[in-house]
Amino acid sequence: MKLFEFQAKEIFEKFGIETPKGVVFDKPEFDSKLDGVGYPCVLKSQILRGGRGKAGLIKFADTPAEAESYAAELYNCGQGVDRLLVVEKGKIKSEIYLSVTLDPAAATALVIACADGGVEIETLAKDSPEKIIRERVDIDRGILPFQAVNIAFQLGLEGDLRKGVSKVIMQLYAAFDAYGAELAEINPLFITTDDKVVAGDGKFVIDDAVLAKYPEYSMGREYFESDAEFEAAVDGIPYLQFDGDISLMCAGAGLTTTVYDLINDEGGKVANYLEFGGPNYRRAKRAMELCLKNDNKVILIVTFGTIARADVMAEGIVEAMNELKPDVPIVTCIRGTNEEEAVEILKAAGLEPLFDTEEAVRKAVAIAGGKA
Amino acid sequence: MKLFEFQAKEIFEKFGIETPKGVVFDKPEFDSKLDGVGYPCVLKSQILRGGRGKAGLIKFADTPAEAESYAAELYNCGQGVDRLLVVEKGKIKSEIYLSVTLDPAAATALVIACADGGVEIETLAKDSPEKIIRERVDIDRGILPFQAVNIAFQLGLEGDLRKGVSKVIMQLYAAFDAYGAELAEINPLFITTDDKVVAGDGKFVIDDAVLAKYPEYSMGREYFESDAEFEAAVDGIPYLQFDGDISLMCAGAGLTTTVYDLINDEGGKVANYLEFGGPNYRRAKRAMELCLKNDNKVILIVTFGTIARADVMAEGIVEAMNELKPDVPIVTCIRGTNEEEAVEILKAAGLEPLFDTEEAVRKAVAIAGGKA
Amino acid sequence: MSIYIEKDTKVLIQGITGKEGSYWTEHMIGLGTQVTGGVTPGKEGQTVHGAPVYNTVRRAVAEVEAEASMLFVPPRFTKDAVFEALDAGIKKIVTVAEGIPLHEAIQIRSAALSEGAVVIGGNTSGVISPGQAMMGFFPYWIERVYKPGRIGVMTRSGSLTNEVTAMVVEAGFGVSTLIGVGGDSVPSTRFAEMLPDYQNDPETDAVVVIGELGGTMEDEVAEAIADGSFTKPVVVFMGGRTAPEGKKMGHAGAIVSGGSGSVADKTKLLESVGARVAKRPRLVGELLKEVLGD
Amino acid sequence: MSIYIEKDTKVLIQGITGKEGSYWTEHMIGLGTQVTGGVTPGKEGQTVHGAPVYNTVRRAVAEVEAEASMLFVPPRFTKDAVFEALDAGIKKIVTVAEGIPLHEAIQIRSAALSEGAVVIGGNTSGVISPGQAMMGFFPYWIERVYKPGRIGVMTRSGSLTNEVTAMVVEAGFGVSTLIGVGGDSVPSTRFAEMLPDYQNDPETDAVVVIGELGGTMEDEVAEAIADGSFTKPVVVFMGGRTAPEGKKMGHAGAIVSGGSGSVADKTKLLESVGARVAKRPRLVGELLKEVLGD
Repeated sequence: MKLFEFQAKEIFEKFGIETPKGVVFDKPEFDSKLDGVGYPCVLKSQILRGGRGKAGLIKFADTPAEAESYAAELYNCGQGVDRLLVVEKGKIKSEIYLSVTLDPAAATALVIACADGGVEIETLAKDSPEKIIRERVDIDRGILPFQAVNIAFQLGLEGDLRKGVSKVIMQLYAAFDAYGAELAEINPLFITTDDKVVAGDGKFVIDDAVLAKYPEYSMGREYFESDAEFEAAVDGIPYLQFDGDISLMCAGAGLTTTVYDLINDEGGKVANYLEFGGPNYRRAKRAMELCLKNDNKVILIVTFGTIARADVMAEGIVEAMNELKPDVPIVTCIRGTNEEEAVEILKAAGLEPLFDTEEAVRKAVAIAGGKA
Repeated sequence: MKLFEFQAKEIFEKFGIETPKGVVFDKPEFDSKLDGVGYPCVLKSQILRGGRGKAGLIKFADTPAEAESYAAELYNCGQGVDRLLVVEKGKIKSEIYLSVTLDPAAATALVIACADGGVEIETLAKDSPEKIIRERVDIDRGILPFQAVNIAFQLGLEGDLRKGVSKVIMQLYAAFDAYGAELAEINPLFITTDDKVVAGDGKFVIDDAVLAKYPEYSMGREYFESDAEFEAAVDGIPYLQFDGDISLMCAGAGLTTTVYDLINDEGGKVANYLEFGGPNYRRAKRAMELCLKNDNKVILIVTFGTIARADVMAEGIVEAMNELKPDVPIVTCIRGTNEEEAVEILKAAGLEPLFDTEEAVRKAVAIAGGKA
Repeated sequence: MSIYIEKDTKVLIQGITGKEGSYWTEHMIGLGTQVTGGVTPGKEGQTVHGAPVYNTVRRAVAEVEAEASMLFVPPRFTKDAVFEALDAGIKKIVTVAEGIPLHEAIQIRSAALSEGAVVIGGNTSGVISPGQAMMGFFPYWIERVYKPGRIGVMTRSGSLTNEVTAMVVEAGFGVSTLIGVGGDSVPSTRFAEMLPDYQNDPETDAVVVIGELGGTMEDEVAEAIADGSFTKPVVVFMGGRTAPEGKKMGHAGAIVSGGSGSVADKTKLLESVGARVAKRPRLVGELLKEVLGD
Repeated sequence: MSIYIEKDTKVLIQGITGKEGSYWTEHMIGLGTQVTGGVTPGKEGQTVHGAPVYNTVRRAVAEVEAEASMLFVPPRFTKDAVFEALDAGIKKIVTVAEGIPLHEAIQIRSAALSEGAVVIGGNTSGVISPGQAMMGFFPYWIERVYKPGRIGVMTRSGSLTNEVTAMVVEAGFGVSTLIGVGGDSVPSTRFAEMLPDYQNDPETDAVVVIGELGGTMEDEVAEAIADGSFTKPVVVFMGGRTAPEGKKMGHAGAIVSGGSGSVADKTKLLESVGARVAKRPRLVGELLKEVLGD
């Protein structure tokens, strides 16, 4: 689970990393006294998408009036800004990129740093890969001080700054380690004109597999871009929203992305992806319900299950159709364990079960395009 | 630093290990209401020596009157009992030995367990070494649950008891690890008649090298057997008290034990050992002061220093003699860096410096025996 | 022949008395797998489908032969179970659990690497040498997928594997050994690390890799081809060719990619070293015919 | 010749700009030691007695040759400094610090073992090959102790080493290499682990072991003699023969002993395999004369 900036910064503070003085407001609240933060200030929309700056979701205000005006503008920009973090605008000398993540190939933790902070790491990796510093950390042993010192020297730092940044590296690693995090990122890490080292922005991704240990980050609507995605997540059903008109109920991430590709190849567009395999193969009704929340023209069901039995899935689909009475056609391509029984069940319910994925895709695209 | 039983149990509780309900009294306080502990109870003298049971320093009381009487007896037994831990007397089915320590050869932590608890591990190791279970633990990785499960099965436990003891093993290891301890021992670990797993006694030794991290265990007189040992420890001077009449100011633990052996070989007896080498080689006056607290007949100084310069030590000794005016003779055998200068300094002060350890020992023994 | 597991491989089942463990033990034996024993703490003395149950892996290996261990253990106990097997000297371990905590997955892979063990998973159906033996849950009775033959298959997926393998079979081939390295973002063993075994297996003619967007596992396969350590034909299919940027589609993918992780870039790299990349599952069979001269 | 360090060994000094580091660097060079560089963070560009200083060990090994590193680093920074040296590929490390936290000492030894490095210390004066080179602080100018010769010396002590070695020299011998494994309860390298080097050194005729009560390091020497892996004469001296039970005399000793750890038991064991045990330091020289036929 990706945390909001203000939550990431709370964790940083807990581990001793300095962050700019700030105050959080929930829509529609705003008080230009800023709880003493002072002016000039920065209004930062607390949403989970990247690229907030470019999207105009971060505003600089010199006066209370300006701040009031920006706050209103952000709350009402239509991009789901329900919370603002307002921070003091420090005097910045330079910006550093710093993160800790995992290296699956090397089987280590990995500290990544770059003296050119403030831009996304993907951009850095593309434009100036030679500037990126990588330090592998044995995950049982943890980071050792000399590793942080090496990074700081490679960043070109000296004296107190070298010590300050080394310390932040150790602290960031400690936070990453303590939470079993997927990613702990400070970008930018500010070096202020008075040589303080301050986390200007923060990204913190907690591994979903350990999330239950942190009830303070319980799943809320605010973490999702749409109601359907939130509802699906609450039900434990992987779900992604797109803007096409073909709803997918597929089994397995690999098969789903493949069907997604095939639909695009045929000129179709996907409305949503929904995982109907794994532990969810008995939940056809709930899955179909979620698909029907979309403004779609067809539901395409493609599976090739092993444990997820084809006959059980087919029964579930028929039951769901009887209860939900969908007003869009349903195309099925259900294979795997007990597939013969599945075919009988679907046929008995009046469906025309297909057996070939490409054929099923073509049919769904044709229906969506009004050609079938 | 070896902690008192009640302190060890506080740590156990902190890590989730159950201990018998208890109350601590400081001499001369005692209240037979026992803060609700109830009767029958056990009065346990809080001293650091082993073998308290045999020494009569643990008493069982069935009534408040009995408890009052035992408390007075223990406070006044002349063995320095200044504190009592009074605990409920549980109904015990069996007793287990359990400890975590380090294995210097294997470079691991080591869990030791034995189904026959309640006796000292040294005795167990001698009498029934085949009953001792050893499980090595990678210190970076920490103990894994399967290791605790293996130990519990080897202890012959089943069902809930197996689970309960496995859990205590994990918890004891966690305490050992968190404190960087030298030893964490529960002996006996009670299995009660209602199948609870309870730490009946506790020993916890914190590595002196990390003691500064735990100000709650600051060095007090109570941790030492004599005033001189306490004073020396406060000054950072290794010191041991014996009951002979030759005080030793030696440099280095190895040389000191050697001189100790040579004195015994010659029929002499050591009053105290005091480390005059290493960081203390400039502290002759303080060292001599501590030696003079003993009822000794001679002070024997043997060194063979490298960094600890012989001339500096000699100067310190002469200065100390001038200031303290000891009323016992001093025998010196000071060698090493700048030994020639040292000889001159000692001679100028009227001493007869020796150069051979065995000769020096013989002289000191002769003086102590009234033969020189 | 086959790699990793064959009909004589002696397999232990950790978590054998559980519902899943017991069910799939029966099927593993049904295919011909030599299940010599099982482990469930507290259940020593029982038997499951003829296999004796022990309290610990140490106890099991003291009593029966076992060179491999199959784990039917929930994700949060997987690390412990893997280390227990490693501790007992077992070098082949398959774990099907989905959702092993990432930091623990790193610890598992790190330990496996340093002890020279090959841990397969998590989040996989396991490993199967059709017609011989399996560790995992494959409905091996579905002939049009699990047909014995001379094509090695490696995959990160479940259903997609069936989809693709069915095409391999439809094209007239069969499978020597199918290895599901698992869909988690930190698989314990990576595609390229299994290539030497396929290279040395005289009964594997070519390898099909079912990859995905993200990560660098397919790039590593390209490296092994490029440096000449793997010389048999390779056919690759990857889903996610048209995936929109920024959406986390498919599995978590690698968290840190060396390259861009896009299917387009991977395709370019793989084709540059001579591997064939199929745009659609059906084409996998066609390309196999081409490279093997039908 | 000699073991561990000789006149051509290239040595780095970690903590070279400190008071102790700088002082003993001068003396190390004075004896002939090849000090190729030093490390102190933030002091890169300086030189100390001619040795260039670098910010990190990685920087140093990139610029100068170094196969060994001498640490003048306080105990609580020792673990980090040792790992920094290991990380840079250095396999010989001497650390003099006294009071390294025990758990960190275990981590140091564990890492050294797994990386095939030999870390000497802590709480030692170091290693010296008299007349050639040293890593540590030995007043090598005291001729009656640090005389070159053909006797290897291993010790846990400081002053006692001088006492005993003086007797070796007085008896007409000299020292090939003296290794202070250190007086801490978890020495990074144990007596027996240095024996193969002494065995292979054509210029070492016999080894003197200066042991103590507690622990099992002397027992391990006995084992190496018993199993035939060490065949040169061994003379042992141990302090603490008459130490009273229950008092922690001498060094911390081993925390877990396999045997009783008493000098009497060790003596019995050592003599049973043919080692000679001297009751007093003076007798070490006499026994050497006996075993080497004078």
